[in-house]
Amino acid sequence: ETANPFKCQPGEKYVMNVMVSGVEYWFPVYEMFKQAGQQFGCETAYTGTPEYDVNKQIASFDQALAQKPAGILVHPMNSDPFIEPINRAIEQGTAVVTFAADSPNSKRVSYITSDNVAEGTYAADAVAESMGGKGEYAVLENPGQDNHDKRVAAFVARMEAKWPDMKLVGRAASNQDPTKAYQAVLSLAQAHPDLGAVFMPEANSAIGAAQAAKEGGGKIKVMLADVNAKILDMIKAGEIFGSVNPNQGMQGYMGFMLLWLAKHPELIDPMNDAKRAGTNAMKVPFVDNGFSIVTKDNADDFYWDKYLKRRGTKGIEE
Amino acid sequence: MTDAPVLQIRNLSKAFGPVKALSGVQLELRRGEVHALCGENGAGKSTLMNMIGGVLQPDEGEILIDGQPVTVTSPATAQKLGIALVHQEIALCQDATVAENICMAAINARRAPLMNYGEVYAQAEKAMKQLAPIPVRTKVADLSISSQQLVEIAKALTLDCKVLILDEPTAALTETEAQRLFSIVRDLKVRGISVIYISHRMAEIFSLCDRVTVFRDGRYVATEAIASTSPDDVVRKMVGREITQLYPDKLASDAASGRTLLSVNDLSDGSRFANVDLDLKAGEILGIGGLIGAGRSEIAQTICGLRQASSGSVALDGKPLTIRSYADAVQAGLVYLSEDRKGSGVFLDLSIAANVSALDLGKLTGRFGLLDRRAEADQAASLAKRLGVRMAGIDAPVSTLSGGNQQKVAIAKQLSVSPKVIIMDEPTRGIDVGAKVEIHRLLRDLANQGVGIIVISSELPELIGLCDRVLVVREGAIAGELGAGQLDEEAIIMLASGVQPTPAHQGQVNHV
Amino acid sequence: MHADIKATGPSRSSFARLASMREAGLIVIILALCIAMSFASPHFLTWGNFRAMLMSFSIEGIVVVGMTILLIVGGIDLSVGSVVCFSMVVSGALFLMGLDPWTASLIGIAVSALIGAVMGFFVTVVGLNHFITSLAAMVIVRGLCLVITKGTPLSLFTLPPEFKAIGQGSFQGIPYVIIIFVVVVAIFDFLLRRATAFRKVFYTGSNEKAAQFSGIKTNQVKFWVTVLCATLSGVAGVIYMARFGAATPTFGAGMELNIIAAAVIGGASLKGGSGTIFGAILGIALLSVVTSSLILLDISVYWQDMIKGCILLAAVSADHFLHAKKS
Amino acid sequence: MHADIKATGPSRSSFARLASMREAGLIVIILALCIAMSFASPHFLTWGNFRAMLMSFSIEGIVVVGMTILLIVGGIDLSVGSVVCFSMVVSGALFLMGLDPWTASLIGIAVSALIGAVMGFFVTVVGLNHFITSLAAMVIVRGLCLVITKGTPLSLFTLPPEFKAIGQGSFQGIPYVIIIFVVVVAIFDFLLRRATAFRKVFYTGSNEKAAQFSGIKTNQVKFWVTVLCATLSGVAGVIYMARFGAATPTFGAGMELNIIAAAVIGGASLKGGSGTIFGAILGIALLSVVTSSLILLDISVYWQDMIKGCILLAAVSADHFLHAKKS
Ligand SMILES: Nc1ncnc2c1ncn2[C@@H]1O[C@H](COP(=O)(O)OP(=O)(O)OP(=O)(O)O)[C@@H](O)[C@H]1O
Ligand SMILES: Nc1ncnc2c1ncn2[C@@H]1O[C@H](COP(=O)(O)OP(=O)(O)OP(=O)(O)O)[C@@H](O)[C@H]1O
Ligand SMILES: [Mg+2]
Ligand SMILES: [Mg+2]
Repeated sequence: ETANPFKCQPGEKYVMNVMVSGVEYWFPVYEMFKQAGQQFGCETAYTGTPEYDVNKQIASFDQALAQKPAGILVHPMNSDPFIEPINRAIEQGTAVVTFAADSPNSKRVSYITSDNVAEGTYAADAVAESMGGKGEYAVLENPGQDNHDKRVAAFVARMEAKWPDMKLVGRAASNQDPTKAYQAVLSLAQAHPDLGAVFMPEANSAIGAAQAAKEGGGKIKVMLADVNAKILDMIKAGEIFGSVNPNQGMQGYMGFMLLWLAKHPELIDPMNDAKRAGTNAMKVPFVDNGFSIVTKDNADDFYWDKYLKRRGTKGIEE
Repeated sequence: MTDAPVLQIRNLSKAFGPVKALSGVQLELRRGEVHALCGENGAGKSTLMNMIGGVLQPDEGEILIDGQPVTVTSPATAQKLGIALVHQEIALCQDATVAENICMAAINARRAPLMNYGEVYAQAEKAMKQLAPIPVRTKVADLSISSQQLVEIAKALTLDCKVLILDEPTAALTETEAQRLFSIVRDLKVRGISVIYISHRMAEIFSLCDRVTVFRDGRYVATEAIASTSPDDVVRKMVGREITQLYPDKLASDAASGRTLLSVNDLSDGSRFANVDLDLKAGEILGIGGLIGAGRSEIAQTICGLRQASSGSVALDGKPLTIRSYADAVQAGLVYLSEDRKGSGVFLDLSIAANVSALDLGKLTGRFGLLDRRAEADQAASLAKRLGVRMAGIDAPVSTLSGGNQQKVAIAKQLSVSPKVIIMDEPTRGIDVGAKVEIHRLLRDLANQGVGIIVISSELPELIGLCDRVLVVREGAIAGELGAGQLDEEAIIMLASGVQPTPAHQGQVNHV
Repeated sequence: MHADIKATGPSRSSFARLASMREAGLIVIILALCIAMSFASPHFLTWGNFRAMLMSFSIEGIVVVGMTILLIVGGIDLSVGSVVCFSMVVSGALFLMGLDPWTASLIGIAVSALIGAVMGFFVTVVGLNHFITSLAAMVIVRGLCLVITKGTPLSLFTLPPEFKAIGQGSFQGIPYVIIIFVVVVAIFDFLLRRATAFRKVFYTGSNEKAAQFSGIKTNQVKFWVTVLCATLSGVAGVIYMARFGAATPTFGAGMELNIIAAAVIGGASLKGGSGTIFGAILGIALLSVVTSSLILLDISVYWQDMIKGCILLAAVSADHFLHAKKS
Repeated sequence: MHADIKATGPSRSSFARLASMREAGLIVIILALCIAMSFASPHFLTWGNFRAMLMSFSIEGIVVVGMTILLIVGGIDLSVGSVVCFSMVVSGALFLMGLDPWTASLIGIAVSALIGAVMGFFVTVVGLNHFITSLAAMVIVRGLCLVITKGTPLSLFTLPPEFKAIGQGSFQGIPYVIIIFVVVVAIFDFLLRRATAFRKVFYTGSNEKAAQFSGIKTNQVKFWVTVLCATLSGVAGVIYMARFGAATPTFGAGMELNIIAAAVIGGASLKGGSGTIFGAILGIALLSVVTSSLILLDISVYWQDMIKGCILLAAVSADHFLHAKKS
């Protein structure tokens, strides 16, 4: 046993907790979370609530907590509501790391995410460059969802700062609904015949937006964040311009590592006051897991089912 | 009439939970006869009819049609067997036209995929015309309760039936319409159609029917030929005791000069009636008569603030009454009993106790605004006892009561408060002879204590027997007043219909 | 007063008939909005914009038809959004398994009808109410969508173009979607006013007991209307699939409120017995015009909801007054 | 038959009374679920798990109280989720502007009541129905939340601990939230059964016309019940704020369906006139136990919704049968 300290005790369990747990965004995260767990000989579990409801997510978090797991990798739907539950978890000895969304005022050990600002910024550059730095664009929003708002804000800010000839002509709320996105893009295209691009911070809207753009003659470039099979097909067919996709797998893998270390701080001894003060030596406040740019050329590598088949696992069901 | 009876009921029983509504009753209906069914409220008449009509299923016993045992599983089956039923409670589709309601069964049976509205209107028109000139293209919701009752009857007349069941069809009708109905019934009889006729009005039974069957407390008592019995005899069989005095004594003539309690001056509502003047003295029972649609209900409702007046004034006890809503009227001591029992009289889903206390909760409210449930129960129990409500208990929802008993609950609600003036619109609609006597006595007692009472009634004997004075309304105006000495059926009918009085009556009528 | 129930004599001019209709108020309000908009934005009064608005609500409009009939019978269906999605997902999955898209779609519609039948069973035989039955169905069917798709959208990129044409193609410049929508609305509006079978829907919703007394098998009526609503949802799902070329397991979530709102704005009552298809379609048109207008006017997203709600409230109040005036 | 209006004679034992209650069926079903769960998972019968379940529905439970009373009067309120959020957002924003949190909360509750009053106005004076009025309010109030917060959550990290204690603290191990919930439920359950003022709610909902003919100002009753429901939503919002230390503009979206479902499961009718607070609370407890159980049993997310819906349907059907048996 002493030969390899990177091994779990029997029954040592690490849990991932999310809201809207049925959607595929989380699956690649858990896939790598699980792989890391297996490599450490730990149990892992995928938990959460199928609803988009912070109250229910907290209930599922609390329930997971009641089973005294070693650590929880959580995507807090809203930051502050999770302060109290996370702190309670830390108090009872369960390590907590947040991913993709943070609860900065809580005592969570680390936060791992792709950089939403960088994503928005990159997307803006890509769109503007392809349009020669000149033209009209619009954004679809999902007001109130923090990481989405950040991407949109960064997109718009970058355009204003670096591409003065790109003109923002419309903002509409599509709220992750493809039919609303469809109507919004059709209406925007009517009001602004020269509309050249539209950006949205998530994939659901893009299906409707892309269809509307296509019906409008295909001169509107659709840019988004996140991917799914449909989006990838459309990217390959040239109906969608591109997508920025956070490196979810690394969120899961690194998330696990951060959790594991937080649970086993005795393994490290950094040059600081932790040892003497008796505090947790494992402190990495922020990790950037990076993001990918998905285009025609690499789209094939982002299909979830192909990925699963390649790996021969059962995804979240193990 | 040697062949098997058209309809025969044998040893039939039905219970609703612990309540035995019928135990082992029988009934025999011959071809072409009009057969009356009598019994107190809650005796089980409607329950039996509902079983014949396929609305309810019997627990025990047999129903035979033309000598063949049948099970009537649904109203549709009943129709196929040639049974048509006019329900005691009005059951019409309020959002549909009169015509569609009348022809609903035909529409249901219709094979053609599309409606033929022309035909529907023509047929409905034909059926309706026999009874009253109600336009068949109006929506049922826009009709008064009595008109709806007529539609209900017309609906049954369109059915091609051999047994027609009429469950208290005249309860909301005036003499004129009732007479028209009777002539239709006599017609049907001639054509060999058998009729079961349920009514609490002895006079009707004795002028229309051939035989009468009496039920008491859910049991069969007797069947007699009308020719060989008398109203008193039937009542005795129904009630189980003698009823000696049908109506209470009237106001002694010297007391009639009491102070004026309610005075209505030049009241109009801008549409249904105009320039109504009316005075009610303390201790007096004032009757209001008139034909269906004359506007009696509207006048009463406007006095109470249930409808908007366009001009005129109302004074209660000498003080002008400013009513913005009916609640103000209740506050001032003026209450109104609706003629539409189901629509606005009772809360069907709520308990009897809760119904009785609805009008004046303040009386039952103790400290901290809490309801004194013991007082509520006591009040309901004592009034129910007094009015002879047949029920499982005061906790039972009103919907489980028979029609007449529901009406008693509605009346109990009015009597539970101590108002200065009570206006009752068709108060004894559907109430049996015994209970009616009791209610009339209660009203007279109240009057003797100084309460002013207005009774709107379509039943002429009631107006004549109970009231000290009768106003007759015709087409939204008061056509005349009849004093105690002038009250008789002919006089009222003539004022109501506007037919010139014959010289014999001329002297008795004071035109207003 | 319902235009459909009220017989209109031949003597009345068609203009008078129009003015007396329950829907006249709504038409006036929508026209007023459109006129205001055409001053505010030069792009409003263009065929392109109208086409866009029509496209945006025409598939939902098919569901509105079913919902209105269900509301008339006194029911309600909260599961429409889930059933739309289910139809998409089932058809899509079958197509991906190798079935031809037409058969797959028919099966998708059939299973939607089946869900309607199951709901109808719980309502008529078990005796639950429509609200709670369809709420449970909403959750169950959404769950089924997740189970089938494993949470990921099915990409139906390989759908043959002649199938996609249903959702994306057009005939002489008029999109098929709009043609289908108009045909469905016209047929059901006509049937609801004129067909014997559909009159029973009104009677049952207006007074179930009275309908039973006339021999109408009200449980049958309620059953079939429940099936019809689910079937039309299934049809809408298939058309959505043809339009978007995808089947997303979260599609249609929350759609039910919009649909019920449209029917209620158009005069349907939650208590049953009243409502018209035409009115309900005007209802969804109103909602759609308001949404489009806000986008055209480039109102801030933060204010859009508030303004939309206020216009909705104002329109409904105005309609109420116009309607009350007449009767 | 309503247990609340029914007078129960002193002769009956309290056990018989319990068994005859409308709610007996639900209690049996919930107990059965709990017993099954305690065998299936060792974690179920722990105080930690119960605390989590109770906490998850106790604040919503306060809204359920208001909704139930509103359903009894024949109304409905789709805006509860928005109003809960509005109360949070207003109180939070005022606190951030420097007001003390108690005053800020009172103002938050007051503006919620005001929204109720506006809805009440549209229902009683203008004459719209509750459904469409509250639907518009839902959209408008959500919009107001977005406008006030500019779409970003307000971080109320600086709320003083004595205020946060409302949502996070506990007394002798029992969270205040649960205590408040129990007190509110007990008070309103008692009032609804015993207070004269609330009796009028039943009269109005059972037969509005008969209530008017009994001298009850039904419009007043409807107005105040609408205000009450919004006020309780406001109270819930403030407690949520204390619990979460944040005010998120999207909070409570979709909450209305869950709340209405709870009341309907507990015996309230959408047609008005019936319902009990106790039943509605059992309804929300049932929903919560089911959700929690699925999570505890580690059921695959794909299947959770489906199983949840099926249990819901089964429970409601079982309740229906148990109830029908008795009457
Ligand atoms: N649904 C029901 N549930 C319980 N009891 C009922 C129900 N329907 C009728 N009853 C009871 O059955 C008895 C018979 O009622 P029924 O309606 O047949 O009386 P009826 O003779 O028609 O009286 P009325 O002259 O008042 O119409 C009554 O005691 C009534 O309370
Ligand atoms: N809600 C309504 N809308 C339109 N017309 C109505 C309405 N209610 C009643 N009427 C009509 O008003 C007329 C008067 O009805 P009302 O009930 O006042 O008459 P009445 O003299 O009290 O007679 P009865 O009570 O015997 O029917 C009737 O012809 C009826 O058709
Ligand atoms: Mg009867
Ligand atoms: Mg009258």
